[in-house]
Amino acid sequence: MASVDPKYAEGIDEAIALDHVTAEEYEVILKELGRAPNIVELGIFSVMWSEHCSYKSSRLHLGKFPTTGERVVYGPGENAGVVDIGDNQVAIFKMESHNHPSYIEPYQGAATGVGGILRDVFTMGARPIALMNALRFGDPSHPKTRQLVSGVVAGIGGYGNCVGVPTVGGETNFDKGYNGNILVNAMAVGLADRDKVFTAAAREIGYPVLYVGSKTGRDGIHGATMASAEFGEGSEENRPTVQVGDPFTEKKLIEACLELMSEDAISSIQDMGAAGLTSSSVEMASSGGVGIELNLDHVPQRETAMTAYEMMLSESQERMLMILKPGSEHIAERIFKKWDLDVATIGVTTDTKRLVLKHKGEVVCDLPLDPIGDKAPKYDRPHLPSEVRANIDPNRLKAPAHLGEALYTLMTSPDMASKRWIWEQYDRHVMADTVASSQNPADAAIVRIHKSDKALAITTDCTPRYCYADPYEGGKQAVAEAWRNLTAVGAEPIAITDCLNFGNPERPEIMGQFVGCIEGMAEACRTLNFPVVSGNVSLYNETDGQAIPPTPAVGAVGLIEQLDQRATYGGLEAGDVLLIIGETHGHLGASLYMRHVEGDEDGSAPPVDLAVEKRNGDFVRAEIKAGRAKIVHDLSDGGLACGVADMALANMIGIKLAYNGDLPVFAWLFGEDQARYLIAAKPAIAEDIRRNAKAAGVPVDVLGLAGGDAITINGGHGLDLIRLKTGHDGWLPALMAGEAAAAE
Amino acid sequence: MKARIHVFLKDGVLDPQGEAISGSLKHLGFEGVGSVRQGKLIEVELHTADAEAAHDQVKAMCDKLLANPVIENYSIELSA
Amino acid sequence: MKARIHVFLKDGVLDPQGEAISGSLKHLGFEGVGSVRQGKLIEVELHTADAEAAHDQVKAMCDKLLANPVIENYSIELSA
Amino acid sequence: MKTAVIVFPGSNCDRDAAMALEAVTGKAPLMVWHGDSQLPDGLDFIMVPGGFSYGDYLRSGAVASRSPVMQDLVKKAEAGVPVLGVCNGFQILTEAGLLPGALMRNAGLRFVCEPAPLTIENHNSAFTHAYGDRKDVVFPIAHHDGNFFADQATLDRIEGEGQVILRYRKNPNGSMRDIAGVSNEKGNVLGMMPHPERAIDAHHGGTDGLALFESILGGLK
Ligand SMILES: Nc1ncnc2c1ncn2[C@@H]1O[C@H](COP(=O)(O)OP(=O)(O)O)[C@@H](O)[C@H]1O
Ligand SMILES: [Mg+2]
Repeated sequence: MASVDPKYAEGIDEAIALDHVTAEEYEVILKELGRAPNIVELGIFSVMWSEHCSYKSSRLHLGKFPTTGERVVYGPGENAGVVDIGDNQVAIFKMESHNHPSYIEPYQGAATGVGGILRDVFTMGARPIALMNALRFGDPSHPKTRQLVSGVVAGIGGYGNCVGVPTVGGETNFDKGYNGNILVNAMAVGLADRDKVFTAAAREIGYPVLYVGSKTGRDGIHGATMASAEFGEGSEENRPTVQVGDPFTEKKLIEACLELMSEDAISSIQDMGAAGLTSSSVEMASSGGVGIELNLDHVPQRETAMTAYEMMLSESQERMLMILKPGSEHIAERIFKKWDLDVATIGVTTDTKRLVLKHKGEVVCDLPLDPIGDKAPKYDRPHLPSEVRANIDPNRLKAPAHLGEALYTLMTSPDMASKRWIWEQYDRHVMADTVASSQNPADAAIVRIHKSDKALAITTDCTPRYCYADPYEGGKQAVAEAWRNLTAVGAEPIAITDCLNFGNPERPEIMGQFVGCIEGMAEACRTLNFPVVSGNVSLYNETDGQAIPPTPAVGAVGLIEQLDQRATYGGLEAGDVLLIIGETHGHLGASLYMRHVEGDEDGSAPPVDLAVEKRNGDFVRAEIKAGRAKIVHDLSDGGLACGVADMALANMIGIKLAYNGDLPVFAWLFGEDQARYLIAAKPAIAEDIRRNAKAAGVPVDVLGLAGGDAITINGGHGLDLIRLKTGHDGWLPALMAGEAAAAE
Repeated sequence: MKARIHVFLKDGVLDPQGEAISGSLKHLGFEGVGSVRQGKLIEVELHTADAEAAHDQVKAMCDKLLANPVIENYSIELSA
Repeated sequence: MKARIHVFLKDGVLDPQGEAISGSLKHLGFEGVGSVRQGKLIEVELHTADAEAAHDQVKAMCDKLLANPVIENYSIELSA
Repeated sequence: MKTAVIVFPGSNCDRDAAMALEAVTGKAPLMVWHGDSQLPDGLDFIMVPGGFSYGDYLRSGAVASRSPVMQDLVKKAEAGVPVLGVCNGFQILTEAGLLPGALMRNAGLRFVCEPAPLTIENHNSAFTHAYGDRKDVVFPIAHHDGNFFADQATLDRIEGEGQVILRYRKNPNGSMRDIAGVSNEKGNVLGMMPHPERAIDAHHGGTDGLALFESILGGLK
């Protein structure tokens, strides 16, 4: 064992407290090392064993996801998931949370979240082509909500717009359950040639280790452990240094890395994300089974007198670590100098399987790498299944006096109202390949694959109401809705990424939500042949004992082989016939109708029959591919009535609905039964589709006709479209109107 | 009275603007330029003549709106 | 030496940022607030001790880069 | 025909610009790096693309306008080579003094991305003659600093000289007199906030941008 100067062993007790290593974990470290760690070493263990890096509470359950499939090239374990899309190309994507930092400093927290997820994608050799964002805020009337919305949205736009990657879609919910913990989940999608994908594992010995990008400062030290802690009274005052993002440097980093990747110079590469230099060097060496030695004197530094501890734990943004093929240093230097970025050889790979750090002529860390990974804590935390809620019997509810007014209430509610105020701040068109984004009436964003006739369809989905009512069904539903949204534009669903946002896993009921959601998601992924290829877990989203609703956000990617074989829900004309695919049972439990009209969040989540989901979706996709179904919309929040209203608003054409079945009309209108789609077509084509559905054993009904300037139900209950549009478009701008421009 | 408020990034917080300006000054041939930091300057007109009250009021404005305490510091100058 | 440069929008150039700040100060309940103008504050470290030379150099920096004469005025303060 | 697109660190519409030029001329433009002190000889057209050169730090376009290649670009523009600046390119050209006015923070203080309905104000310009007598077009906009400012005398002068080429039909950013695009006195340099290169292909949702490129490039053939 190399000698470690005893002076680094001072103050260990404080360090334990500071570093969030438990007493038991400290015992394991002592046993593995056969000595006390010094403070640098302890800092490394503490971040590597934090929830954020080690997934100690979640690992056991993440194994339940199916992660392989015909198109999967790399699943979880790499920086991002990689799927084959034909023609020697791959799509590379991942979603990540930046919840805690965004609550503390909304602009920079959200901005650096976008920066981080972009690096995960271009690290693997992909040019990023699209960004998505899934946002959850607290009650609209909560005093902090407006400022958080405006800061987060400006931060996402500020970063994504500047790096020049279009932000093409997302979702936004408001719920008092997020008052103390907002969720900011960002997803990036990139494109690479299949034979030019880069991975992180360092397998060769004696290769130079290169640091590129921004200089290291004292930013966000211990961000990874912060992301693994609950907020409490006073944490707003006790603010850690936050990281500031620099999208301009990121843009240069993307171009420089892609330029270097086109040369035969890089052996492996990894971005410096949470726990910066520590996690990148440890992960590169351990996954390739080699050792690594770094000389911290060579690390480009922004501040003076930085200690080894600070350098290893800094979370300065826009930095990458790469292992070069020997002799290619000059190529890297030329390219990074051209882009005016720092570049330095800071170490070498070794055959010791140890992490050795030198600083000012001394060895400040000498750790065996295996125990950092192998001995990382892995907990089987106790979990309590959530209580099953009873279903809601619509016959026991009072029908609303005016169905059109009830529809107006839902369409102008926080979750359903237009999010234009948000997405208008995102550049959706840069790169000139956006075919459908938030501004278009489409269930998924569509981004053309450059210089081709193919496209990727992208969506993010999760309905936290359902996950709270029933984690298992809610988990299934999140995956099924993503699959349905891809299907509704005509795409073949390929795979998903996820962001599992939950409360404190040390509480059995929270752990129960976590396990329930994962098992539901896994079941849906299996049945729908929709593997999980990357993802992220964010726990401890809890303030003063109040946990967020379980929110397993799903980001999904599908392939459109021929751009002219796609559907949107624009292009509706008077006289078109509306069909509904799938069965309507009037399921009102956990629905938006219950929340906004009955003022009651009760009832069971709508069950998802995955076999039916698959059958109905496969049918709809085939009709789109055959060119018959061109106007398609999936049904989700707010049920059939809200889906119809979306379509009417997108085209500013009224729709006349007719129903004479057995359900109370309001249950028929607002029930949130799953596996359903709306299709509109000219009468003759609608008739063909109806016949095909019947023949395929797929439930189908005629809902009504397009025409007029209102939505009507059985000839009455009219809801004027202009009024609906004013209310639907106006809700968010009215909320934000009082918000001043102090965000910048 | 008039209040002049200087808002600066705290030491240690990355200032990419300052860095870009310093780079450009060097490119333009200015020599002997060290670090550059960019901040905000806000001038507020106040309808009061009481300096002490004005100072308290402006301080409250900074804490509530004008500066972001997570990353910024500020200083206040008053003039008649 | 250190140069402190204040860059302000010229009179007559609309300052939407200043107006927004003034609006939200009022919204936050601050009373007696008149007009608000927002400008930039740029601090440049200079490796020279000669105040006159420094002033000339900084003036050149402002004319060449730091201020846009179509819309902005500037003032310079030097300190040791 | 020889065309060029200037690339600054932080440009992000350079590829879009190149695609548009190639679509219209059949030939890929030269991509010229900002650090080059000279532009290639014999250029028929130069495009300064959109993006966030130098992160928009200090003022949008300010730092880029002082880069080596711009000195040469100014010379070429003065010698009559047609130059188009879009979005950040417009900001760079005003900062370089090739075009009147300045582009300030949007009056709403937020970034705004939307399809913008525009009116072509001058049908005789080198950049618009191919529109015939068509007045109304829609190009996407996507910017934070597109609020065009000039003093009243300048505004009156450029209006009088026919230098106002494009106007917003619904002002998105507070621009004076709804100005969306202006040319220099000679008419060979055009700056505009809207993105014609994002409206050249049916998948963009419209092809109104094509005629702008055809005007300037067709005239050169
Ligand atoms: N945060 C956001 N960023 C970008 N687009 C958003 C965001 N929130 C909502 N949108 C857009 O608003 C539209 C409606 O969203 P949503 O109701 O969640 O769609 P769906 O129910 O079809 O999944 C979509 O086009 C979506 O992309
Ligand atoms: Mg949908």
